[in-house]
Amino acid sequence: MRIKVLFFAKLREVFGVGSEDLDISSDECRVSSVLAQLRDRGDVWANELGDDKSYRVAINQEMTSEDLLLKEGDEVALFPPVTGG
Amino acid sequence: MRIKVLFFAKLREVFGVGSEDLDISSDECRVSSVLAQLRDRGDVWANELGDDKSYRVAINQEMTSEDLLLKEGDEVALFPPVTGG
Amino acid sequence: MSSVRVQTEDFDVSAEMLTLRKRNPKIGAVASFVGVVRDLNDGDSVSTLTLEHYPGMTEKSLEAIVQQAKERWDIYDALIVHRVGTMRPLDQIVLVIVTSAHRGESFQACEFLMDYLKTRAPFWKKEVTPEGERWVDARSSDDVAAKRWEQAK
Amino acid sequence: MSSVRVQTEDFDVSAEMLTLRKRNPKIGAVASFVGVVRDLNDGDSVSTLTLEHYPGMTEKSLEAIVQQAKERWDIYDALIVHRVGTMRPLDQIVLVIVTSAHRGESFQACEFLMDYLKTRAPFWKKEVTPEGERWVDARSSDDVAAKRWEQAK
Repeated sequence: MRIKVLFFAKLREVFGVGSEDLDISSDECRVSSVLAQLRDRGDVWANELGDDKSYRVAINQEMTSEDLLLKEGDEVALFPPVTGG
Repeated sequence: MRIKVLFFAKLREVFGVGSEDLDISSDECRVSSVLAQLRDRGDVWANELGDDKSYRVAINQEMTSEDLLLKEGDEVALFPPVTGG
Repeated sequence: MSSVRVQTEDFDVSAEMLTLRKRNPKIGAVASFVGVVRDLNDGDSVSTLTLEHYPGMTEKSLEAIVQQAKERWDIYDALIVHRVGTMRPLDQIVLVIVTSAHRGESFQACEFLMDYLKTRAPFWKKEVTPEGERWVDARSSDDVAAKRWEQAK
Repeated sequence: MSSVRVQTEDFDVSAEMLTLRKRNPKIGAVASFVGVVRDLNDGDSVSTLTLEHYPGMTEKSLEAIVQQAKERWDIYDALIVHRVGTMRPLDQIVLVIVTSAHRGESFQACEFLMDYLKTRAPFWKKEVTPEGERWVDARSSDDVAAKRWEQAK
């Protein structure tokens, strides 16, 4: 299963990428699976997505704090708390 | 003793006058004395300044609900509740 | 420059904001309010609205209200422009602008200024409707709105 | 016409107000807020501020916030214009305008829109100071401001 992952602001800068397609091996993929797979890359990934860090998750352009089930083609965005206005 | 009395909005229209100099005979003149003297004119004066009517009093351009003592040259204004803005 | 103006001419919100803002690069928030003549009041259509005021006392009372807002909130500046004379539906009547570093103070002070202006500044509205001319009655909801600020804080 | 816009260009408050107001002669109240770039943030001088956003989600989230305001208050219209790209101190960043018959609703909805926008719309600020570039931290006071609206009503 393939999903799209987007990074914004500080995460985009630190990871050096704004967007990537991610292949998920497991059949049941949740937000937590995506985060685990990204953390497994170690280095800045493990660091910035660590439990002590505050970042937000949006699925298909809607913020959520739930560990929702994802489906093929979903757009998952990871970003710092927003600071507009 | 002479004071200046001003009328605004509906009171100005009903009394047919915007401003007049008023001679007060008594030595101690309060707001209530001015009102009494005006009411004594009867007709619209007695009617519009009756106890059942709601109007505001300003002394020297400051609204007050107290029966203050007046002095020579004071400016007393009588007008309906304000409706600006 | 005075922070209150009573005038017959219309005003331009952008221009007034720019004048207030130019003075201070520490401003982060600009809250404003514009009161507009409605074509309907108390169920009747309004063709014109005439604003009468008490020259001298009007300016004094508006300045006193601005002073109170400045003492009460951490704001940089406040402006009140109030028109007098005859206006029509869609015309602007009154403008209040408040500047501050952060938005909470501007919002609060701006609403306070409108609530106090409505109950303390000597303006009176007369409207022309198909039924004829009539003086607009004061609203008890305006007294309630002004009273909030005495309890709060 | 959409009630939200994300753009790099500056905006004119008077022109935006006129566009909103022209549509409805029943409007008696226009409340607005303008956010401005400050020359000082967290003790450091700011030379430029760059706004990044999440195209698509930004517009959706702003439209959802406007929809909430319309459901919650008796207002006629609401407009949000938010700039992105690089700005300097004194530049306008964001504009919110709300129109209604009476002022209480406009004031409340306008403050609500700003509070929700600050915590829910995907914008991020990066500022350049003498110390170098840095991403602006979210403020807990903004979370508190947004939470008020969940309890109130």
